[in-house]
Amino acid sequence: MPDGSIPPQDRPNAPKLSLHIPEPAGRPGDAPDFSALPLSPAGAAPRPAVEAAPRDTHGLAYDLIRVLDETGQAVGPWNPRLDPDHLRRGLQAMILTRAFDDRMHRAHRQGKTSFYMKCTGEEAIAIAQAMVLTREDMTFPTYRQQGILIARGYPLATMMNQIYSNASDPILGRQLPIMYSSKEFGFFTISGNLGTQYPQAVGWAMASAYKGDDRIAAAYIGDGATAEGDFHNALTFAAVYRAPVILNIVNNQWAISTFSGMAGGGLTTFAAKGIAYGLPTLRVDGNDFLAVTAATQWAEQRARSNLGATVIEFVSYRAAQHSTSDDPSRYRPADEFDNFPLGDPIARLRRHLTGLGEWDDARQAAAEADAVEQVRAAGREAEAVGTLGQSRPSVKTMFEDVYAGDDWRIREQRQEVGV
Amino acid sequence: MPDGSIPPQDRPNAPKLSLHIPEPAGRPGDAPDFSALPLSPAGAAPRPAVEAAPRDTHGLAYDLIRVLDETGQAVGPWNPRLDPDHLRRGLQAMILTRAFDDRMHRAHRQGKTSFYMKCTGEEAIAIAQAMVLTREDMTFPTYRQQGILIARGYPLATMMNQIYSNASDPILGRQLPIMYSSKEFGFFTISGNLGTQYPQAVGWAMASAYKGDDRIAAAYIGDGATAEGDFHNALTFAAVYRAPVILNIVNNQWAISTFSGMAGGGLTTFAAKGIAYGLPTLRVDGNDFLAVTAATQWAEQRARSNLGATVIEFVSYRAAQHSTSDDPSRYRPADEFDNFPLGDPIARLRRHLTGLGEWDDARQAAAEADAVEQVRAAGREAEAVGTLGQSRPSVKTMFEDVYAGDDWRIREQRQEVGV
Amino acid sequence: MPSLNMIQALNSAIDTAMSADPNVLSFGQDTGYFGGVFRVTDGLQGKHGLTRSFDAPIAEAGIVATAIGMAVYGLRPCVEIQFADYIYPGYDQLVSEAAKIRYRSGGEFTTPITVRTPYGGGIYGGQTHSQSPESLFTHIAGLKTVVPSNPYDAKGMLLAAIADDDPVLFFEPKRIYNGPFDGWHDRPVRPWAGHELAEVPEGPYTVPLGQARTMRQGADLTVLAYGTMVWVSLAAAEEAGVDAEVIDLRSLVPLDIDAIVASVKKTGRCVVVHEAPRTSGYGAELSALVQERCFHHLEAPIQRVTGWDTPYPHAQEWDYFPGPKRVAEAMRRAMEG
Amino acid sequence: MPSLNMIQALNSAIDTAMSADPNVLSFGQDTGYFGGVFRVTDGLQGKHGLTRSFDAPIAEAGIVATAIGMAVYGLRPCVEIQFADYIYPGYDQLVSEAAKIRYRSGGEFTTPITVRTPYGGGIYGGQTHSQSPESLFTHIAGLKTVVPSNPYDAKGMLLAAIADDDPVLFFEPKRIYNGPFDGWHDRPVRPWAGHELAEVPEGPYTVPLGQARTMRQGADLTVLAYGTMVWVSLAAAEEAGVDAEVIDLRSLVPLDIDAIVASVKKTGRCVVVHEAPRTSGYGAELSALVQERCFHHLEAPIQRVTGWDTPYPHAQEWDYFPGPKRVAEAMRRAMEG
Ligand SMILES: Cc1ncc(C[n+]2csc(CCOP(=O)(O)OP(=O)(O)O)c2C)c(N)n1
Ligand SMILES: Cc1ncc(C[n+]2csc(CCOP(=O)(O)OP(=O)(O)O)c2C)c(N)n1
Ligand SMILES: [Mg+2]
Ligand SMILES: [Mg+2]
Repeated sequence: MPDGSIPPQDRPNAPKLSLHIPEPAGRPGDAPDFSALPLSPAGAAPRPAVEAAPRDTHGLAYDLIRVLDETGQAVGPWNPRLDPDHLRRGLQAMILTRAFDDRMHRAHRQGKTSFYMKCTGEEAIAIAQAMVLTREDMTFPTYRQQGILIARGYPLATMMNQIYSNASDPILGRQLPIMYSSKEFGFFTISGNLGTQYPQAVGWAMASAYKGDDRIAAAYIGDGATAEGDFHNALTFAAVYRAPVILNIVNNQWAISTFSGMAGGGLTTFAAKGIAYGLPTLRVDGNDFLAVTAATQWAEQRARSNLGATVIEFVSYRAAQHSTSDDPSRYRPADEFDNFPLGDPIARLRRHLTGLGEWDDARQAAAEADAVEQVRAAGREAEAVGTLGQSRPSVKTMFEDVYAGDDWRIREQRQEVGV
Repeated sequence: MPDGSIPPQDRPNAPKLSLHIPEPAGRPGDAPDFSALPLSPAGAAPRPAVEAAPRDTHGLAYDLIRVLDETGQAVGPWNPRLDPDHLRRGLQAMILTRAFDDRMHRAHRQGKTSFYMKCTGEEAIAIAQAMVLTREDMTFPTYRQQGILIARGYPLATMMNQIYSNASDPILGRQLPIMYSSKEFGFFTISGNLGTQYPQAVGWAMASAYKGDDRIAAAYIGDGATAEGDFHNALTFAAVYRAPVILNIVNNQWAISTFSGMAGGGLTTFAAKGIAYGLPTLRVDGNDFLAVTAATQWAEQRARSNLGATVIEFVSYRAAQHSTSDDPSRYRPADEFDNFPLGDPIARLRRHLTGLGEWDDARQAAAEADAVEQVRAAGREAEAVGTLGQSRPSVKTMFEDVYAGDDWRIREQRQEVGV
Repeated sequence: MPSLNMIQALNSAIDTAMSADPNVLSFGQDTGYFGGVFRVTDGLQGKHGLTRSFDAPIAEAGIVATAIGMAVYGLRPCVEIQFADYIYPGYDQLVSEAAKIRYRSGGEFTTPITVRTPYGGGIYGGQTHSQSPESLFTHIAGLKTVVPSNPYDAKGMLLAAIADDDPVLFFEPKRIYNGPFDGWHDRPVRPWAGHELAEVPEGPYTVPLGQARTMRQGADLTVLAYGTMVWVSLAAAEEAGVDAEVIDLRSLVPLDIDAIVASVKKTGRCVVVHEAPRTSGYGAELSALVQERCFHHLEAPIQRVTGWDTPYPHAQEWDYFPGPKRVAEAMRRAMEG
Repeated sequence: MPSLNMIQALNSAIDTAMSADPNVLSFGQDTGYFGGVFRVTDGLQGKHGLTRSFDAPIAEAGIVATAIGMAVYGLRPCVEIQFADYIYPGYDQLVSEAAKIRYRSGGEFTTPITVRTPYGGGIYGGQTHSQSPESLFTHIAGLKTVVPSNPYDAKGMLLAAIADDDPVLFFEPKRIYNGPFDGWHDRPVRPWAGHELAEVPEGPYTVPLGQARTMRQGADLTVLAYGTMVWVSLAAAEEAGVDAEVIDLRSLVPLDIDAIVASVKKTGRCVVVHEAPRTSGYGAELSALVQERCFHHLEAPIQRVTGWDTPYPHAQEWDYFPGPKRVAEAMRRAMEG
């Protein structure tokens, strides 16, 4: 059979290819530039019925659902009309989370722990979601959703015990600090491996549906980690089996030193990923407590009504360093957060509540002082048990929970250690 | 912090969830039903400029690019206006491929080989593409693109030697039948592992761009295998690094006994996957030689002009059993192929050429006879070397090519066998 | 008692588990309506319904991951990986997640999943339908790895695996699905019918994971084998005319170390047999354990008979597959050594 | 000659390879502008340009797969997996593809990739920043697996790996990036500066893969170690007061079997040390090989000192990490044996 193609020698003028490597808008020393980030004015994005066909939501993958406008007023069809109490509780949880982060970050510098990760600037996402979902719903968080535990009233001292790997650490010093786990609080054991929890959440939700339960799951993944195969698996299975799960993508613009464009963020939105699977998609201002709440309620209702999964991209910004091992001044403009067009979630909710006449500077100061005091009290409690190295679960526990039952290898090894 | 959610006891009327398991439109005994397959009339889909922004192509993920209409005429903006010679060569390659498949399928029944897989009904895809691309471009095929080798004039007897794992098998009896490999013919070694070749093709294309070459890559994947993480990896890397690669999805409706809905096909199109990555997307009638050619030319031009990757879904139908180990009468309606709305690619191209006055029944009969004769001659040649078990590469070769150089373990093991 | 082949025995195990426990479900590629490419799940969808036995997308990682999520919820999923050669995309979920969730959560979350997968050679499957990756799982603390060699054990061990509170890799030696193939590939193959180990009780019973079975008592040397190699080893003992004690390990992790040590201390010689490539195969672990625990009883070096350190070939299948000749040869070496 | 730590030596190796061969390129998560979380690729983007040292999406499978495609084209990609604990998503591409492409294509297509990855414990990294998965690669025919233990070897072996025509897994013992940590975690840590193995030539040179290095001559027993455990073993020899011959394997596959056999035949005793869990760790293979080849020379059972068969803990790091005390203990056992 003849080959119908034109050999290279017959197309000498073919252009030379070149490899494209995407780069962020700015590096250290440059001015922050968010002009490539698609935004919408508050109130502009339409709100489809919860029963809408997924395809009818796909425009929302390119819009940005926002409720709080520049002046702090709640506007548009996504306004969740929350009562001031709910808002205040949300604000307090955010303030407390930030105070906790600050304290533990300092604790790392003081040598009390080996590692810490803050969620500064991203507090609204975990906290608003936790306040929509019930504690019986299972969340499958990354390391940046400590706000879920805090919103659900998990003891701060227990979080610190985990961070200190001390004798009261509920997970017995087995994991890196901040890798919390609490079945009671609907908080799945955090994995150090990115993305793995995402399809697990889908399986959990499938199981809930299989059992005729009414509980749903919520999963979290960072912009960077959407590139993992597990992300794809999660969305495929969620769509095919119509799993009652909320698939959250927390786009905080950075993955350690790598900008979100390296995961494809510059080419389209992360919310648009959902389109590939025929899933409904929302793109939401993640620093707008009201917008996060409204989008979560929409997705939650879909899931609970057996309509299956929703993909939500929360647009936010990682204000702090990636972790205590990181130094962002080496790879991004110093003042990006100050210039981030979606601002700070705490400041924005505070302004909104203040505008409603439900908050003022004195209450803010009191809330901040109260948060610091709560954290301090928890710190005293945890440090009384001990910080890293001063106190730890018994060495014997290292050999437990590998299997449900006994294993002669582990028994012998334990005996070798003499514990 | 208080938990703001409604506990289950306070929502006793919450609906019970249930698990959804998708099912195909028909099972054995049912009438074939393709009503869920989105179709467009020939000529209806618009043809964006090759330079179009990816987003401007996304509507095409839901249309179906077709050129040949019901009467066999070429219509619409995607008409590639091929000269009759090209069309005749394409038709002959398709006829030859089908004859080859039939012969080798019989050879399996005769015990001459352990395994065989046909591409019946899907010939147009591989062959039309191979005739657009050059032999220097690298294809990364699945086991259903034997048409590429045949269109490029690879010796049929060599294919058979591989199928027979005989002493003349160019890959030394190391792989399952039909897992061809030919660097010279731009045909990457087929893997038994689904999907793995897809991101490899992207890497190859990145390398071509890195070197300032002008060669591009083309990769193939089945509808079922799009669910693998490797599919996601391929599209992410292709989009991010703007790799000059054509990412073909061959949607032949089935993955062994599993209908395409289990990979998400019922919820949206496979072409829509590309939208998630901001890649341009085309959905094409895979049984329309002209449409396949036109879409491939469009994607090829994009790739060669440094505009990056294109995702193309080819809608087709797997007319034969999955492989010689399979029996489709156990899981799908018997006469689906006869009722497939996009017909048979050979019949359709034949009708078109006949309509142009460039083909007739006599030429068809002659082409068929010629194909059978070519296959027979190749069969004689290959069988003279030997069929499976009668002839094989020396046992010594089993120990070669594990590494480039010598390895004492393998040397000792070879000596243990005494070869 | 009915005589079942291994496929029927496995089918009966899943059926029995599903009948007894509504939390047991089965899924995998082509395992639903069609009943699996090897027919192990045949009829289960019809009997137990669409949501309890269904097809899965072609994404091994997704299958394992969703099974983990289900297990965390409280179910006991039994999933199929179509061929063990295709388990690697799911490797991360098994190694990083299933194996570690109990540990890392302080025992709060657990993952009682069973991952069934046909493995091994002898079917002219070429390099992607013949692999034996079991040792790659034995290295992972938190996973159990088991391999039945006959219908009776297949059912009893699969029921034990599904009931087990830990993740279990259940490797099915596909070459002996239909009969106890002994590696003499040019001789007629016996079916299971009539074999005493094919007498499979209809109801529930378990074969505890971690107990080896002595297939043949012997005084000369100890053979450690599993899967198809059990039958090959028995044939080899005959071929070599050696009074071998052939131990079917059945479970690699947990391993029945006591049975092994007792036998080797008795015989003073040991041959380890598996299909997987030699380097870092499970035979290495067995050899290390035996020499650690029976050093002063050993009269000859422990012999390993294994697949070669090459990919699994197609044309040269019978030169790669460790057959009775090679095992017999090793027995003779062990007797001399 | 400048004194470099391992990070600088590795950086110099990649820089040297990129300078010499335009087909060499480097990519991985955070390896471009930032230069890698351990700074191994620091400065390479600035020096060699954006297309030769760049960041990758967080998809280990994609990184390995695209590297394979590039290698098939004719390049020599050197990629980084940020932590060895995260290599598993790329395991399928390494095992099913990189390892087998040469073989399955009859030698026509080849995959000369180098996969660098920091591994091992001792940095309070918890279970996902401390693992030692090397043995999982040694089982795979077609892959090479190497582990340097000092700056000189790091550079020479990385240059050899990049020049190698086969896929090479290059495990970097991150605990000794900055100094030859000997496991005495409560004593001050020495930096590499001034160490004779930190004298790293500026230009190109290679340390051939497959050659062990005897770090200490000795008559009493042979220690087989690699990575951080080389330094731990040297400290242990001192601690135990045993005249140990400490062999740094450097390369696990290909293995310098001759050096091992010669030493064990001389000493008659052997201790194998690694950080990975014991069961099916590479120590099993080493133990099996030694007893197969030195059976009649062995005066005591081969001892394995390894990580425990548990996940890697955080709080109990120093009870898990095989330190000089445990190695010394094993040496004493081997001497008594
Ligand atoms: C499988 C895997 N690969 C790599 C890493 C190393 N790593 C830890 S966090 C991180 C960046 C994650 O970025 P993103 O997903 O955007 O989440 P963010 O940290 O911004 O919340 C990387 C690469 C890992 N933990 N797991
Ligand atoms: C990783 C992997 N998983 C499973 C299989 C088994 N398998 C072989 S072909 C096939 C179906 C593939 O369907 P599709 O991708 O639609 O391609 P088609 O056969 O229809 O051309 C399956 C599941 C495999 N080869 N590789
Ligand atoms: Mg991020
Ligand atoms: Mg298909």
